Formats: sequence, C-alpha cells, structure tokens
Amino acid sequence: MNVEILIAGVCTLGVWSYLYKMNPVFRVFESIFIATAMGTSFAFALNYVITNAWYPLSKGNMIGLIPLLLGAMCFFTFVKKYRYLYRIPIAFCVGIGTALGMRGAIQVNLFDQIRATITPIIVSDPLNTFNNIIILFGFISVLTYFIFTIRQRTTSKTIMTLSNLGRYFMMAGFGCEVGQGFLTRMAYFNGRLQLLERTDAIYLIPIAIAIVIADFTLVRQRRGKASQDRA
Amino acid sequence: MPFATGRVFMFALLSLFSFFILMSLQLAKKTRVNVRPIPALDSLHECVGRAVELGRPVHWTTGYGSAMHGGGGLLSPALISGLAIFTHIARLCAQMGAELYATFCVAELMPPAMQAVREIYSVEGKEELFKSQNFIYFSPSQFAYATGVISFMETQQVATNILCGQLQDECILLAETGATIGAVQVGGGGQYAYLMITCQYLLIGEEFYTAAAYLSQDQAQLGSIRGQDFGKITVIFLFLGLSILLMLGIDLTGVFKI
Amino acid sequence: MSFIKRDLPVVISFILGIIVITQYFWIDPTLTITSTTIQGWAVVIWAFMMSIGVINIFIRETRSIISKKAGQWYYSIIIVVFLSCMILTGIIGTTNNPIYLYLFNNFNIPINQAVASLLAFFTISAAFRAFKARSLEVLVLLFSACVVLLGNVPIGSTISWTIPWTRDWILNVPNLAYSRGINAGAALGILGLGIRTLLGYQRSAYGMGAEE
Amino acid sequence: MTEKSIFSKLDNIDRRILWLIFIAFCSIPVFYPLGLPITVTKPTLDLVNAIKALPDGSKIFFEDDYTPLGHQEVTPECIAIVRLLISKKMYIVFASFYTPEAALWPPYIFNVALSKEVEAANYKYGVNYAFLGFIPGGDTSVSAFCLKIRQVANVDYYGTPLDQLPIMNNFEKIQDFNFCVTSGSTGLAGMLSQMQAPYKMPMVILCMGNDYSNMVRYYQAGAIKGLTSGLRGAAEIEMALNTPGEGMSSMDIVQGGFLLLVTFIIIGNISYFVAKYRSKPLQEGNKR
Repeated sequence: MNVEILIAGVCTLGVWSYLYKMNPVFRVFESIFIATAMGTSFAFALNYVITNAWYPLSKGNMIGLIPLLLGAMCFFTFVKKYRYLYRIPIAFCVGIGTALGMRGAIQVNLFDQIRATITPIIVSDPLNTFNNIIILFGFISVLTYFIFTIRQRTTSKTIMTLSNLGRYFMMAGFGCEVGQGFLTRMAYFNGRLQLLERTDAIYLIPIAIAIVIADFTLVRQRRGKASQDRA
Repeated sequence: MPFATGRVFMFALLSLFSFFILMSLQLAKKTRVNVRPIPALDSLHECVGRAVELGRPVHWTTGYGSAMHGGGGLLSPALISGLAIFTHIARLCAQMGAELYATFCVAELMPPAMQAVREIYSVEGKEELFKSQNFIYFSPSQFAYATGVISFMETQQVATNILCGQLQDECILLAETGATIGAVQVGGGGQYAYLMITCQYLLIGEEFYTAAAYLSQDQAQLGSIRGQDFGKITVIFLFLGLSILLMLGIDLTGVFKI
Repeated sequence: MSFIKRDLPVVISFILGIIVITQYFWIDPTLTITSTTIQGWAVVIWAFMMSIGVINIFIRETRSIISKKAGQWYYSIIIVVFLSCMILTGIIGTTNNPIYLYLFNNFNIPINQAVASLLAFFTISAAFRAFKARSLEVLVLLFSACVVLLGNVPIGSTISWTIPWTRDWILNVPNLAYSRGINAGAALGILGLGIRTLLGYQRSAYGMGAEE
Repeated sequence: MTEKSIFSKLDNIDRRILWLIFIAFCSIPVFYPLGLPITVTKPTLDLVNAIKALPDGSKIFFEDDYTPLGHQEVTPECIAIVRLLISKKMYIVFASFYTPEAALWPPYIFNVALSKEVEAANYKYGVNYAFLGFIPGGDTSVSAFCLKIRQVANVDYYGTPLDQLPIMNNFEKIQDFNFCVTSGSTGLAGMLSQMQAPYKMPMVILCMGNDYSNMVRYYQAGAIKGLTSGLRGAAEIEMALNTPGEGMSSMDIVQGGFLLLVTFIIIGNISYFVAKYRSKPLQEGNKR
C-alpha cells in the first residue's frame, strides 16, 4: 500500500466533499492548498531575487542595486507618511506591462489577423467562396458591433443590422469555446477518477460515502426534531 | 537598416491608430462625443444598490491574470481595466454605504487597488468605512486562489459579484458559485461563454477595455473611444480594399512582410 | 511634492513604455539590453510584491487567530503553520529541501489536480441550469456548443459523418470570423487604454483614485 | 396550476443529483470498459509507425515537460508509448528542461503505472533506462545539452553521478541518440528550434489538446514524424497497437462525459420549454 497514493486519494475526496456542501474538511484542504501554493511561489520568488539580484550585487555589479531599491520601495505601502513612494515600483509594472500588452496586441491580435484574413474571396471551389464570404461578413459585423461613437439607432440601419449579425457570430464562437475546453476538463476529472477507482485509494471511497450518509441522516433528524419542537 | 524586418507596416499601423486616438483626445475637448450605452456598465449603480438593500457585501476580483504577464511582475491592460472598473465601484460603495471586498491573485495589483480605494473614501469623506482587511490576497496559484474565493463567497454570501479582469479556467468555478448563492454578477474579460450563461451583465472584448473611459465621463477620454472607432473603420476598409485588389490580381500583401 | 506624488509615476511609466515599444521595431543593441534589463527588474519587483502578499496573509490569519474569529481561526492556524513551514524550508534548502518537496508533491499537486477536476462538475451543472435557449442568440450558442462537443470525440463520427464535418466548419468559418473580429477590436481597445494610461489620463493603475 | 409538474421539478433540480449521476455514469467504464469506437487519425498512425520502424534496441531520448495539470492528459500517452518502447527493448533516457515538476512523471510511469511490464521485460534502472530529472535553463540548456550532455547534467534524478550509470556511457552528445520523443506543452517550441531544427533529430510529439492546432503545421511541413494529443491520442495509440490500456478506458470515460453533457443540455432545454409553455397561460391570466 502506497502512502503517497492514499494521501492523494484523501486530498481528492476532501476537495470533492465541497460538491456535497461547504464543510470543514474542504476548508482544511483549502487552507493547506493556499498555504502550500503561496509558500511555493514565495520560495521561488525569493530564490529568483537571490540569484538574479543579490549575487550580481555581491560580485560588485552596482546596477543590481536598482531593482532591490525599487523592490524595497514597495514596503512604503505600510508607512503612512511616505505612502506615495510605492507608486514608483508600480509605475515600472504599469509601464512595461502596458507597453508589452500594446505591442503584443498589435502584432498578434491585429496585424496577424488582418494578414490571415486577406484572401482572394472568389475562388474556383464554390464552398470555399461561400466560406470566404461568411468570414468576411463575420469579421466586419463583429467589428461593427464594437463601434461605439456613431449613434446606431438614428443614423444607419445597415450598421444596426451588421452589429446584430455580429452578436450571432460571437455566440457561435462562444459555443466553440465550451466545446473545445471541455476535453481538458474531462481529462482532469478522468485523472482523479482513475486515481480513486484504480489504485488503493478505492478503499477510501466507502469511508467517504459512509460519512456523507451519516451527515445526511443526522441533518435530517435534527431538522425533523426542530420541526416537531416548533409544532 | 536598423528597422526590424516584417515590422515596418505594423509600425505604420500602430502610428496611424495612435495618431487617431491622440487627435480625438485633443479634439474631444471642443466637440461632444456620444457613446452608445453599454448596459453592463450602466448597471453597476443598480448592482451596488441591491447589495445595500440586502445588507450583504460587494465583491470584486480579477481572476488569475494572463499566462504571459500574470507571474512576471507586470500589470497587463486587462488588469488595469479591471482596476478602473473597481475604483468606480469603490466610489459607488462609498457613496451608498455598501461593504466592499476585493480578492487578488496578482500580488502587484493589491497595493494600487488598496491605495486608490483609500483615496476615494477620503475624498468622499467616508474614511472610517475603509477597511484594509477587506483586501484579501490568496496566492498566485490559479486554483488555490479559486478555492479561496469560493469559500470566501460562500461564507460572506456576497450580493454583487464583479468578475472583471483576466479570468482563465477558474472562471466557471467563481461564476457558478456566485450564481448558486444568488449574487448579481457582472463579467468581463475571460471565458465569455461561461460568463455569458452565468452573469446577468457581460462586457465583451473591446467594451471591457473602454470601460474606464466610459465610466469616467471625461470628454477627453470619451474622445479616445472615437479614435478607436476610426481605427476599426480603417481596419475594415484596409481589409476590404486589399482583398478586392487581390481578387483583381494586384497582390499588395507583400507590405506585411516589409 | 505634488509632482513626486502625482506625476513622477506617470513620467516613469511613459519613458519605460516608449523604450519597450521602440525596442520591438528598432534594432539597436543598447536599446535591446536596456529593455531586457528593465524587464528583469520587473520580475524582482514582482518578488517583493509577493512578499507584501505574504505579509497580507500573515497579518490576516494571525489577527483571526488572536481574536479567535468564529469559524475561521482553526483554519488560520493551518495556513500559518504550513506557510511558515514551506517558506522556511524553501529558503534553507533552496527548493530542494526534502520537507519542502514532500509537502509540494504530496499536498499541493494532488489538491491542485482535484480542484481542477471540479471544473468538469461545474461545467455540467452550469450547462444544465443555465444553457436554456431563452433567445435565438443563445440557441445559436447551444447548437454550436453541442456540435463541437460531439465532434470532438470519436463517437460523433459514429453517429453521423455530418457531425465532425459541421464541427470543422463551425471552427474554421464562423469561429474564425468571431475570433479575428473580437481580437482586432480588443487590440484597438488595448491601444486606447495603453495610451490613456501612459499619458496619465487614467490613473487608477498607479493607485490614484480621485481625479483632480 | 399548484402542483409541480415533473418538468418544472427538473428545471430546478438540485445540482448534487446531477453530479451524482455524472460520477456514477463515468465510473462504469472504469470497471466495465465499454469499448466505444475510436478512429485512428493519420498523425497518430505515423507516430506509431515511425517508432515501430526503428530497430530493436535503439536509443531513445524522451523529453517530458508538463505541469501537474497536464499530467492527467499527457501521461496516458507517455505510458502507451513507453509500453511500446519496452516491448522493443529500447534504451530510454528521460529529461525535462522547462517545468520543474516534470521530473516526477518518469518515475511514476516506470514504478507505478508500468511496474508489471518493467518487471516482465527485466528492465533495470541505470542499464536500460535513466532519469536525468529537471535541467534548469530552458532553451539555452537544451542547446548546451545537445552539444555536450555532461555540460549541463552531471547527476541523475536520484543524485547519482552519471558516470556510475552504465547506460550513460553510450551518450556524449545528442547525435548518439537514434530518436527523440517530446511530450508536454511548455517546451515544444524550444525543443523544435533547439534540438530538431539544428540536428535534424527524428522527433515525434505527444502534446496537450490545446497545443494540437499549433503543432499540426510542423507535422504538415514534415519537421516531426508524428503527432498526437491528449487522452484521445493515448486511446488512438493503444488502438493502433492493439494493446488496450489506460488510454482507451479513459477515452470511454471522456466520451461518456461528453454524451452526458449534451444529454443534460437537451433535457434542460426540454424541461425549460415545457415548464415555460405550461406556465404561460397562468402568467397572462395574472396580467389581466
């Protein structure tokens, strides 16, 4: 009997107990999870600082001092008088994050999309021609949906129709999102189900079922008593 | 030539669109801009009002962040936009006296959110209502954060749940829990399909990124939305024009490779 | 003073933003080195922000232990114990410490997988409860969801060859149009948001809530 | 209409009942495999044939890079492939470059999932297979590894120096291997650019479901010999090799889940419409 597999089984059943209702067992595993996840990331972050900022500094590379100072400025959030100083490291996060976001959006979301959408619309295969026309209309109508400043009701009926059509394209896209994502979700579920039913962890299942049934009957009895008392 | 190959036309597009946006930022100070109503943003007042009526808290969260930027010390545009919606909610909460909670997965979002709300509360003269313990950080791990938020929402029985930011797979966990405890939900920026079916109000795509400008009701910022519209119209015509030219046998798609 | 408080952050982020964007288009060794260096600094800042998060957790949980907050303080003890244990062992053993690895492999990983498996349950119940064809729009959503679902598993092709064909068509035609349209729109939205943030029209990201 | 009809009851059903049905329905294939039909796609068939075509006793480099979440999706594929490799008496060396947790999976495959096959084939650690564990550094360490293995890896997963492992005496650089199997998601692009492209290593990829559309163009361009993704890929490999195992029963579970989800959507809609149709006259009556 493998202890680690049993622990994994207990963890799985503990988390799944949330499906029955919110209960202390789930809260315990949730607390362990938050603590271990936080600890892992924090240890990783600290080691990153030590290797990438502290070692260069101790070797005499003075430029390594800047990120450490900037990082230390974050702690001014706790000092009332100099609280505004934490904005400087934040400005780093905002500036770089926005710039990376902007250039990424232009490249991936706009430039590559336009480049891929431009095709000769009418081709020899009628089905492909039809598909190209649909893609063209879909692209334009979805973009029209996002036009905000031209007042749609009064000025133009075409824009109104196009933007309504755009919503239907969006709905079809949302449907694909559901269909495509579920495969991964089932894979997660399948992994846990296999763990519970294929390995030694299967002995835990009757215990779990017994606890749930006991709780269920106890709650029922208590409710019955309470209603009798009221009566 | 020090210009990166394959990026010249992209740079031209970027400059053109930036020019549109900057121009309309300037021009909007002179002429009024009418923006079509975005129901999800107009509903925020009513959502906070409902929380006050029920005497239960308002909750805001951004989700896990993006895979690329979430863990790298950077605030991506989606998170910044979520934060702008959050400051608007905070103002409404201060005015109407609702209890406001915020949960975080992205650590670098917490200090600005907390200080912005502190400022808003002091401007509204409700400094005594500001509680720093209402800003809860769980962990940078996606599902640890999700479990934390689930049990938080269940114990606090939040009345209004605002999921604006960058929600990934944890989206369905948060939104479905919110729906089962009967919260009014506003969703934006994430897996739209699940937000669509679980939330009462939904911000799709660009609606979400323009939320900050829309909520500010500042003429200059509203003007920048008009600049974005010019950009979209340009994209449509560029696309139509190049496609038609390609059909006529004139291949201009080479500009993308310069 | 007001400059340092209000405008200096905006100026800094504007300069950094320009550097990062220019580096993408203009090939210059010094610019590239500057850009990668400041991006490395951002990771160090992130690590410090993470420590603020840890402090937040410690303050919250110790407060709840001290005040014996009802229904919470025993969980707080678990969090504090496990978190201190992970951090101490993680620092001493530089993430190769056996205790750290044991906690990580036997608690974090299985619980993570178990929580991820909840996604399937929640999708099932949300689908039953909320996937109702209230309007024609939602009907379109439902149809495409069902077809793509069935087309994704081999059983779809056993039922009828049309199902995988329709799935491919939906994915390659309407879905493509949708994703291109929504992405192009979002790109312009991000551009506008970026310009407003870097120019300081919109300052909530710097932690300034009140407009002046 | 005061009494609740079955449909309006269905409309407001307790979600725990749905979940119970879901678990019960998906548990059936675990004990009684249904053998729902699976078609083998061409990339998967090519992958299996590429490995089958190798002579017995070839040297395989097996790279794995997936997180604990990917474990549930990719490990069945790896198990199916490793089973084939063991049956052909191949020498296998495992390493991972991009995800620290990935070092856990090879020991799991050999010591837990395939322990019977390993024993039957008389496979010994250090002689027939070795785990190098996690080698930090991403792309740079992959390219250094290809040039000279001992430059970046000196000890194995258990901390034993490589010189004490007999199998490792055969290997100095990446060209000493005959074939490469890459699995996971994070490292795919790096492995293709650092190992496949410069050294023209014959390579197959076992990826996660959402990487498939990105990787399929490398397959079409001929850079990789074969490609398969997710649980479906595991089932296809087992189908192609005619060795039913974890993959096929997993695919039964997954297909069951999909069918159940679609059925729930349909039942939910029927009950919604019936409930709406029945309550309509009442609402209109109220309005008047």
